[in-house]
This record gives sequence, C-alpha cells and structure tokens, in this order.
Amino acid sequence: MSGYQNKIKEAANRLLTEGSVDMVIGFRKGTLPMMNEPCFIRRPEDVHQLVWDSNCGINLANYLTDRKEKIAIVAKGCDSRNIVTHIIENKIKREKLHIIGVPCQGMVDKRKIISLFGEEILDVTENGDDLKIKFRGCEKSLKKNDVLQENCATCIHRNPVLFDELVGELVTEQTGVDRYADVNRVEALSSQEKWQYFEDLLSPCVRCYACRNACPLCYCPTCFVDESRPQWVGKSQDPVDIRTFHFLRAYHCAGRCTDCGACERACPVGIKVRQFTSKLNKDSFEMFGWEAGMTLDQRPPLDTYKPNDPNDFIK
Amino acid sequence: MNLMEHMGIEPGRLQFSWISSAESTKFVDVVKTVTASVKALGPNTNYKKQAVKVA
Amino acid sequence: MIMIQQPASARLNQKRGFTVQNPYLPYPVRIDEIITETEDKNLKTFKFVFLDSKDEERFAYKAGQFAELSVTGKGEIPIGIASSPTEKGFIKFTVNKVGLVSTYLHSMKVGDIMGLRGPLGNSYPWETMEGKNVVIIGGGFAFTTLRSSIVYMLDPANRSRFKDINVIYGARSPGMLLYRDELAAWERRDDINMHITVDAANDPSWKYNVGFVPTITEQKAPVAGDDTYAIICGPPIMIKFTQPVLDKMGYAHDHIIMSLENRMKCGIGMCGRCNVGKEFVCKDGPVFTLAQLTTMPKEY
Amino acid sequence: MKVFTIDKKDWDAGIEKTKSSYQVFGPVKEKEWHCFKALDKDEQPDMTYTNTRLSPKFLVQPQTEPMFTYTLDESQPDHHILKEINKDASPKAMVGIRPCDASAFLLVKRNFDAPQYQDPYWLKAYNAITFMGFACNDPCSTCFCTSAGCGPFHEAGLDVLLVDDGDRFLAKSLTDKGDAFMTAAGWKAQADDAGKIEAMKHAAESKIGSRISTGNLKAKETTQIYDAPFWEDTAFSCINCGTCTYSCPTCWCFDIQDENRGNSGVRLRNWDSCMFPLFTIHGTGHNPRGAKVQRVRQRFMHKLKYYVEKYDNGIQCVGCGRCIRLCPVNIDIRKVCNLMNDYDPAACVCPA
Repeated sequence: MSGYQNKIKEAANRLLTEGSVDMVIGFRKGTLPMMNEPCFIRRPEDVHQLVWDSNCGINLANYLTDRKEKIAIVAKGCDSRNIVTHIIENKIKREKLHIIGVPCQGMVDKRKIISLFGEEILDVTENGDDLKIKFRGCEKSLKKNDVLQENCATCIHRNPVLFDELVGELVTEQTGVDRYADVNRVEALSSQEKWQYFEDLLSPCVRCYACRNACPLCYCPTCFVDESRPQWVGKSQDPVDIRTFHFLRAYHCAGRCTDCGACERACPVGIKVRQFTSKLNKDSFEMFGWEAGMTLDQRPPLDTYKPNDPNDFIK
Repeated sequence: MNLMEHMGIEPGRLQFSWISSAESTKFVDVVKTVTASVKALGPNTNYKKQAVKVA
Repeated sequence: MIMIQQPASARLNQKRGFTVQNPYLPYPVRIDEIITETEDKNLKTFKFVFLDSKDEERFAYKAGQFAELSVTGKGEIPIGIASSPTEKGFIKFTVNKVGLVSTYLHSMKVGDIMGLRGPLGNSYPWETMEGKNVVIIGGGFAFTTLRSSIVYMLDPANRSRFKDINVIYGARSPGMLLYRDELAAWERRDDINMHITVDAANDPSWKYNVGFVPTITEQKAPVAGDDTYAIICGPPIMIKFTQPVLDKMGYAHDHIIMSLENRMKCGIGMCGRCNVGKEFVCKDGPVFTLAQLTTMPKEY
Repeated sequence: MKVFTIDKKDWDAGIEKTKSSYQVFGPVKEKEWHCFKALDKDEQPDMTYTNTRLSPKFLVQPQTEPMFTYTLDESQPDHHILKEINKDASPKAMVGIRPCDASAFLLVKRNFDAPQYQDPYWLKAYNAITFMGFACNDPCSTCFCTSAGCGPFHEAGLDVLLVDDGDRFLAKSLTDKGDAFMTAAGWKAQADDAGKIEAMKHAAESKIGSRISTGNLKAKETTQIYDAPFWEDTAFSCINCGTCTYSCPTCWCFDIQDENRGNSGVRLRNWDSCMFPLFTIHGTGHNPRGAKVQRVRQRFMHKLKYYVEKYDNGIQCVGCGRCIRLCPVNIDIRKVCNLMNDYDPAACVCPA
C-alpha cells in the first residue's frame, strides 16, 4: 500500500513539474480514522498530501465531469471503468486525462467494523491484509478481507481497465465469487415479499441524495426528481415518492453501473442502495453479456440496437 | 432489465407490446389480455400514493 | 401591546380552535381584472379584491413592499405590489410568466379565488426621501413597485412632500413598456419629469427617447446632491451599467436605493434561501441602499 | 432547582408512569443505530446509547409537515381557501436527549420565534415538549461541544438534566416543566450529594479533546472571509448532498409545496438544503448560488458568520459532530471553522 502511495506521489510530482497536467485528483488524509478526502493538487509542493490505503472508496471519476483542465487522476478498477463510461458519454475527453492506475485490493467498510464492535474507531493501522484498530481502551486485529465493502468482496475487475501508467503490478482478479447472491435472494421472494423487502430497505431514507450525488453516472444538470414542470416525483417523505426516486435513478444507471459502491458508501443511513443497481447489472450481464466501462470501443447495450437483442418481453 | 418485478410489481401488471397501426386485431387482443391479467391481479395498492396524513 | 388583527381566513380558522396569527396563511382574494400589458403577452396585471373587505385594511402596505401570491394547488410566488397605498378597493400585481405558478396564474380567469400573503418586506425609505428630489430609474418589467411609488408620490396628499420627481424608464421596444396609458398621462403633467426610452423603436410615431437606460440616465438624471435619491430597479445588466453612470455623476452610495429579487418561499425570513449575507431579501429587504450592498456578498 | 436520585431499579416504572400524561420519546436502537421514537407501552429508552445517528429535530420540525388543507372543488363554498390544520399540542417528553441537541433547539428558536413573525408550527411543537436531557459521561472523539457554546452537561434548553451515576441516575430539575415531569414519574428522593454532578461535569468536559476557535469570527469582514481563497479547496470534494444539513440539529431550512390528490390538497413543508442548486434558483434560470463552491461556502458562512453577526449570540452549531461523522467525503466543520477564524487576508500568500 505504501508502495502505491509513493508511486502516486512520484507520478503526481513528475506530471505537475513537467507541466503536462494542470491538476492531480487523488486522496488526502481525512480528519477521521478510515476516511480519506478527495482532493486536487495543483503544485508539486503539495504532492506530499496524497495518500493511498484501503479507505479510498469514493469514486474519483465523479470529480471529472465536464472539467476542462488537463487532469491526472488516481484510479482503481471501478474508477477507471467509470472514466471509460465518462469518455463514451462525452463527459470528459480522453486526451485531457492522464490516468494513474491503481491495482486495487478492495476497500474497507468502516461501518462493518463499527457494527462488529459497537464502538467508536479511534485509530487504524494497515499492514497488508492486517488491520489494527484502536478503540477506547482496547485494540483489535482484523483481516481486511473480512471487512471489505460488499461490492469489493465480489469484485472481479480490481485492475484498472484504462490507464497511462500503473503504480504497481496488476493484481490477480478474484474468481468464483458470487456477484449476485443478494439479487438471487430477492428474486426468490414473492411479489409481496419483494415489495416489503424494499419498503424496509428504504424506510430510513431522508432524501439527502448522497447516493445520487456520489455516483459518477448521475451528472444530469437537472435530475428528474428536481424537475418542477412537470413534477415527476413528489417532494415529501411519502414512501412511494422515495421508492420512485430510487428505482428510477437505478434505471438511469442500467447498463452503465460499474458497481463501484459509491452510492452505498455515501448513504448516511446505511441503505443498501446497490440492491437496485445489482439487479440491473445482473440483467445486463445475462441479457447482453455486458459489463459497463470495460472498453472504449463499444457502446452500452441500452443505447445501441442489435437484431439479436433479447425481446421476448414484448408480447 | 426487470427491476419493476424485482421490487415487487406483480408479473403481468406491466406489459410491453409492439403493435403496428395496421394491426387492429392484435391491438384488440392485447388490450383484452392486459385488462384480463390486470383484473385478475386486482387493484395495485402497493404502488399508490396515499393522501397526506394531516394532524 | 400590539393588537394583531385577524384575516377572514384566520377567523374562519379561529372557530376551529386557533388563536395565533399564522403568517403562512394567505388572505382569500378574487381576481377582479386581468390586463395584458406587453406585446409579447408575457406580462399581465392582476387586480385582486379581498373576499373580506376588512382584510384590505389589514393589508396596509407601503410602496416597495411585496406579497406572496398564493395559487391554491400550485404554490406561491413573491411579487412586488404594483398598486399604490393611495389606491383603494383593490390591489394589483404585474406578473411575468416564467415558472410553474406564474404560468398557471396567467391561465386563470376573472372571478377565480386565490390567496394573498403580506405585505412583506421593507419598502422604499419614504421617510428619508421626504422633502428630497427622487429619481426613479427602471427597466423592463421591474417597473411595478416603481409604478406604485410614482402613483403614491403624485397623490395630491403626498406630492408636496417631495421635491422634483424624475423618471427614467426603458424597455426593449414601445410594446414592451408597462402601464403605457399611465406613462402617457404622466408625460402630460408638469409635476413629474418623464424620460421614457426604448432600446430600439420600430414604430415611426415613437416620440420619446431611443437608447439604453444608462445612456439616458447620463443625459437626463439630475445632478447628484444630498437632496437627491435614486431608486433603481431593473434587470441585472441594466443595473450593472447604470450604477457606474450614477457613480460618475456623483451619487453617494447611500443615496442609491435598489430592490433585490431572490428565490423565496416563506417571505418572512424563516425558510433560509433568499439570504444575501446575513440579510434576508424577503424580510430585511428587498430594498437596500448600494452602500449596504457593497458590504454584502453578491448573491442575488 | 432540585436534585433527585433515581435508583435504576425504579427507572422503568417511573418512565411507564409518565406515559399516562405524556407521549414519551426516547432513543431506541433500530437496525444499526439509535433514533428517537415514540415509546410504546413497556418500551424503554435505551440509556446506554451514545447519540442518535440523525438529530432529533424532526420531532419539532418533521421532514414533511402539512401546513394547510384546501379543496379545489368549486362546488364547495370554501374552495381555494386554505384551512389550518389542528396540530397536536398534547404534552410530550423527550427522555434522554443529549444536551447538544436540546440546546440546538434554542439556536433554531431565534429563527422561528423572531420579533416580527412567529412560526406557529414550530413553536407549538416545541412548547409541547419537556426535555429530559441526558448528560454525556463519555463524549465521542468528534464532539467539540465545549468550544461551540455547549457542553456534555449543558443545561440550557433542558427541563431536567439526567446524569448516569452507576446504579442510579441523578436528575436535576431545572424548570417547572421539569418538576412536573419528575412528579408524573413519581421520583421523589432528593439526592444528598448534589455536588457530585459538578464533579462529573468537569470530568466529562475534560474528555472532550476536539476544539474549534470562534473568537475572531464576529469581527472579521464578511466579504473578506467570503472571498477567501480556501473555499475552492474546501468545496472540491463536496458532492452537494444534503447529509450535513439533514443530520444537523441546527439546520432549519425548508421548502413549501402544494400536493394535490384529485380536488383536495395539502400545502406542506419539507426540509430543504442550501447544498441543493434548486434551493436558490430563480424562475428565470439565474442562480445566485449556482456553483458548488458557493453552496458549500453558504453553509459554513451561515453557521459561522451570518448567524454570529445576526444574533450576536454565538455560532449556529452545538458541536455534536454529526456532519463530520456522516459526510461521505470527510468535509470537517472544525477545520473550516478554524480556517475562517484564523483567516487573515493580509497574511495570505496565494499562488499567483
């Protein structure tokens, strides 16, 4: 990890010094344990701020939308796939980007640790797969793999798919993971149970839109929930309006979602927002053999037509 | 991409059909089948906004 | 002890066990007349009559204040009051068709019932301006509270309280001027100097000025002095170019009075959105002097 | 002012008794974290909790609150005339509210109970509540209440201050409302060592390791802080969600909406947030705070500068730390507050 961090600093320093980019987008150390803050670095003398560890779960592609500068960006596997999607959707130009690829070994879910011990985390040290966590009056050791973000635990694209340089050797991709276990579980339920499942899932939602705003795909200048003429969705805490927001937002991500987990990570009330998008990812894969953001050469399935597109849903 | 059924809308409540303007008999058939299947399901009470509770 | 008078709707509600005056509750009004003001038909003047005539007394206002027009089922919009406190029996507003509520309002008919909440905000500083020269500079459809002010000052009971009154009012074309009949009538009076202008006239019979408001201001506005106050109301671009003109002419910043607009909901300084710095445009404004505005962030 | 001692064995029964004269709210663990909810019969507040994830402000200012009803049916005599809604003003008690959250209501009250206008919804809900605050013996690492005009044993805004002292609670009744609540619970035993609270208070305060500096905020020129160069850096990571404002006990901004169903409708208000572009956009499309950096700046300027100037009574923050803990990208009000407080335009060395 510290190897990555040094390589990131080196790259940033080089790029800024030689003037080939205007800014580097990466992470700096946050004010809380297990929190890093996305930041931009414009001057070589600020490069020392850059960090890399298992708390860089935020998807940095979100910070690229419509930027005009020449940017170097630190990108793990999912970030790089969202960068690909951004390029395909004309939200950023490839030639404006220098991608510093980071082969990823998964990001830690801080909340898992908190709920495991029910205590406030005071400090964490990371050494390969070992985490030492300091609580008030005690210290615990954990294996990183046991507390990964759920999307990371089942990720099969940890290596960046598009990069200008890499900060380390490519990692071995995971095999034999069940990416759709959650989806399958819900699919086995009856309609009424499914309805109730999502009713419970969404009950804590406060409509802060952190899920939407953390998502690199949600860059619409005016989101459908914010339209007033016509007003597609009511503004109150009505459960039907809340559900409409969530499932329609998910639909807007169909065939585009890279399962980066930014939505779930951002949610202040711990809603498993990926329960919506995972289903669409599964369908994309099963119907179109598609995974978003893997290549610049192919349009996503929902904005192209092929004669062999599955159409048995049309009666 | 069947998120609608996945989140609990009963199968049959949402249907898609492709009908040319010349296919009047198909149109009639589809309307009949859709109404029949929706009637069989009964009213959709889930995905229906309730009046705002006052006081 | 302040006696708070209760509007008709409040009394109706009182029977149901309410006593506190609810500042969110509009007075019920009926649309009495609708006048299409401009050739593009985007500006209409609505004349309202209170359902309970006593509400009119409760709605005692000053020129420069605004009200929330409450279109039941659609929402509320803050609009400057275009009628003058000296005009009795009705209250009127000129509304530009822009958003959800104003567009719906434009489709409403005479006789329709809606609500009126106010009067809200401060007003032009009438006490300060008493005994002084007043220059009114307006552009486009931001002439509404300026009309209120002119009618107020020209009222026989008030005219002697002010010295010279100059009005510079511009619009894109003759057909885009508001209150054209009144403008013509004021032109004929000798107790007010009118300087009407248009950006360009397509009408050969146009007999007034042609030119942008800042240019006409430079030519026609009276010399600056302690005794002279300027009220400016208009689109941002007009204000941007008129202000340096007034500066050059020597107008002190506390003698330049401006009325701001921001998105509003509550109108009473509570909902939090219309602030410019620590001031709420709805409650602490909408009228500020330029001297005040220079100490505030430019968030309007 | 009286100090009572409540044996923990008598606690449940006392709470149960108050339910006959109050609707009692308390912290309850739901899913992974605590929130305030109305306690059912035999349901007890969890007095081992740290703090609720979101602030309890929703009990006074619900996220969605009906204001008026109306009918659009022209055959009705009162069509298109708004009618007030009879709000429940029956006595309520918030048991276990943390002193910061209770004192936050006092800051918010300055907005809703202004000299010129009073907000009847907020006031009615607020006045109906008896606040039994629960002193923090073990504050979190993100608490900075002591430097935000508050504290773990802060009494302002409380009717009773409850202190956990091992196998008993000490309860300091601070108001008539507090006395009435204690009577309703049947807790009568006076504490003979009332001084103990003071000692525990000092111990708790000394555990708060996180501080902000606010002393210079008032004297600073608004426009100078506003134009300071640190905003771009501060705002960069912000995703403009409403987490900070919605979780904050001192944020009160709201939106008003009409919702119709057929011919009848309700005018309601919903929480709104200065983080959202929609909050300030004009009908014309012009937006005075159209850029993210402007909105981020507004949030901090409002809390730490405009509010300070407007009321001359401290900052609009009680130091509960929720926005720090919940921010998805770790924007930290403590850091920003210190930047603002220490900002000196003359000393600033900006990159050319």
